[in-house]
Amino acid sequence: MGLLEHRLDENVLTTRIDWLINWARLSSIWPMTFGLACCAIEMMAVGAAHHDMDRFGAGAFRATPRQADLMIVAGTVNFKMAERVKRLYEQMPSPKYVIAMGACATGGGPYYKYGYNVVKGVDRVVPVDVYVAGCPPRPEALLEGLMKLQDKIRRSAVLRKPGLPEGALFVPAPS
Amino acid sequence: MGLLPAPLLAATLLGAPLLVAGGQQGNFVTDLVAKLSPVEIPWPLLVLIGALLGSGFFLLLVFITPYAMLAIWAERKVGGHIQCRIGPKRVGPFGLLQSIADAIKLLVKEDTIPAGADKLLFVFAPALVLASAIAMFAAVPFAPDVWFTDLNLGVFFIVAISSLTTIGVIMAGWSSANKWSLYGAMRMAASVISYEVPLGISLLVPVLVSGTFSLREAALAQEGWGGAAWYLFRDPFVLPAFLLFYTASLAETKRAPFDLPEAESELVAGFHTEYSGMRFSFFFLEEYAAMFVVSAIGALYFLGGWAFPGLTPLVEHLFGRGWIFNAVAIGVFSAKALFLVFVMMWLRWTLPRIRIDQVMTLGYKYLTPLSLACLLGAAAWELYVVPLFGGGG
Amino acid sequence: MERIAFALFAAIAVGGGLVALFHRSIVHSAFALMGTFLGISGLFVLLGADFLAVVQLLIYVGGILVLILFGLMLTKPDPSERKLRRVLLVLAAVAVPAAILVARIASAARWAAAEGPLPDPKPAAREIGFLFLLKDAYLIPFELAAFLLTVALVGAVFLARQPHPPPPGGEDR
Amino acid sequence: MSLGAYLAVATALFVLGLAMMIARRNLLYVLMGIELILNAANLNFVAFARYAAPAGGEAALRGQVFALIVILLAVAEAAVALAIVLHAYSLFDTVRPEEPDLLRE
Repeated sequence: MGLLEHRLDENVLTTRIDWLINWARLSSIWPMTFGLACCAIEMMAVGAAHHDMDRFGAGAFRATPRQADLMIVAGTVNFKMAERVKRLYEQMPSPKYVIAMGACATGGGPYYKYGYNVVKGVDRVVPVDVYVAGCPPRPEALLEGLMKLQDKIRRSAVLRKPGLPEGALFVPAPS
Repeated sequence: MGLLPAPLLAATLLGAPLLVAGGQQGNFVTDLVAKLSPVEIPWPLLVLIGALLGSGFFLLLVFITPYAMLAIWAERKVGGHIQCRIGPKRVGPFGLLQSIADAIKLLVKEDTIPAGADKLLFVFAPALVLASAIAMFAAVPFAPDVWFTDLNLGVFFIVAISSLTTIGVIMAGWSSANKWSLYGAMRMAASVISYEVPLGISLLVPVLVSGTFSLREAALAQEGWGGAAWYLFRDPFVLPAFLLFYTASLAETKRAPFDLPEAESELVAGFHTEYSGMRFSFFFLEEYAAMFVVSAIGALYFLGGWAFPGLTPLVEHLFGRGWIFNAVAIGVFSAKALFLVFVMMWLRWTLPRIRIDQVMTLGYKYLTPLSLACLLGAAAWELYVVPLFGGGG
Repeated sequence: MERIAFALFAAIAVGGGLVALFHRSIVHSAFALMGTFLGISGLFVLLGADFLAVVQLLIYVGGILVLILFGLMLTKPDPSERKLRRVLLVLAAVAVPAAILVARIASAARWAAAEGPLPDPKPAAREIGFLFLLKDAYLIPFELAAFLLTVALVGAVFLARQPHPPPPGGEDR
Repeated sequence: MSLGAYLAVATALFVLGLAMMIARRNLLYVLMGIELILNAANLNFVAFARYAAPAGGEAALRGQVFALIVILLAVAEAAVALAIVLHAYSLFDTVRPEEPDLLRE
């Protein structure tokens, strides 16, 4: 999409094409097989029978970053691991999305104060689209994070000139 | 442009058989070109046009892509239900539009070529793989009068063309400049070389029985009121030959439990690790096209082709062998082939992947001798037992 | 039309051979050889040898080329071995005499070759099968070929499976 | 097409194969050159058979039968040659054809 991206004014044609492309993207978010810590267990639960992420077309876990659209950073990011996370993110072809799952990935979590080895939030390494709170989050929370991501994709501009930049979205922890 | 070489290559591959087999009767594509053209085109030119321009695109657009999309949706749905899930359901009714969404997404996704990759081969490999899939598809007859090219060497041609896929896979694995890709490619080469032997030998059993390589003629020979004319029931050696063929074809099409070339727990994604977007979808397309082609061979050569006990003879009796019969034949044949495809999916979601040495052991120590025994047995049966019943080839 | 097809296949075959001869990387050479095999397969089709064309595809592309690629992956190639000068010299040294020889033969010999458009060829697979199995035709070469293949298979397995002995004449090398 | 055209293609392939065998310093190139030469010979066989007996029949198939047997020989040759190349590589750690020269000493 390189040549046309963000070059065209808004009219019926571009909005419809944008709608189609966005629909395709949000309907088939292939996540990367990638788990760091205890949150990964909950992520697996989202893929498994009870919650079934595949209902939204997001169940095709790809082992290689080249074919993935979504990186779910599920767990504590060590400094040692951060390099790898960044490399994997850079290996993904755009458009690519990141969900920071759980307290550790969002902001260091319980390791915030004394965890000398923990990155205080994966957004210091890669740009994050959706933060999901919880320690670890319930599978439902990750599902809502996925839907928030779908909302975000739905509103993004592909051929149109982009509007205001959108901030990251946030799934609050259940009170 | 990764898309450009595919049709060119497919045209070359397809051109050769069509030039010969088109014969004076022409085929699907040439007929279409002749009908659409305002001026009369001389026949040889027509065949060339049909071969060079039409077939590749036509097959790709009208047959392979929709079929592969449906099969991918079915794969996810079948997998879901086997795992007590639901599978895609939000994208369109029953998630039917899932594959379309996937395809559009892959089309507009960034197309990466790794810095260390061999650019030329990296771009050429998926095209080669896709072209061989198209060429394989071209030799499959769908009904007595619906086919692209009725080769008198049909099944032999398909087996030969499927070896081009291997070359494409090795090319992909080598040019990616990635060890896992190379490992996957070499595993693919090893397993294909070893499984081509039992595949070919077990296919020789129905060839021996029918006396022809042509898939269409073999299917025509199996028509009849009951299912008794099916080669599967002809003698006690065809059923094991069918099972051997099916097992070997699983390895040929890189399906579980033989999907070592893309084992994600060991090799990231095998030979297509570095492929993204459209090029990756070419490999996907090829896999599903190959699944359909081997299932079609199984259906046509072992399971009676488009004959179904009671149904097709009835239709023939009522309406003759017109287009109604052909339509029913397409339906019956597709149902059989798609059932075999479904069994492939069923096996994939049920069986664990086996190790590469187990794959080799199975191929060389068990499948090859067994298929040889089947071939010998079938030959002996035709020679000594069939004359007892007064039959004859 | 046959002319176009011939030109296409001949170009693929000879072009593939040229690339295979001149390319710096041996893997590229092997893949270019695939073009040659495909082109020759097409030429066989034009010559009416459809069975042979498919056999060519199956054996050369699916068998021998994969074997060669296997060999390439298992050995360490020497990327600096291609000397363009040497290749060109050898090519000239081989091509010029060959061209002269062929031209002289072509001008001198009078063989009973048909000219002009030939009748359409007939499918050959069944006839070849009969030829191979009839006693007074090619049964003995056929059996010998089968025997040879068995021997070659056993020999190749034997060569490949031998545990590697220390290099003969060990220390003084 | 005339017979000459096929012969020209076959000659070109033969020359390329021979040059490849001589000029490139790798045992696998030698193997590839042999395959090219065999292919050129096959093309000649089939072309001559086709043009000598255009009407078909046993004479027209003789060339094809010859070519088939050549292909069979090529298979056997490739399998054994590859085994030898791999063995030589494991013994001498090189694929250059001129380096294994133990018999010379």
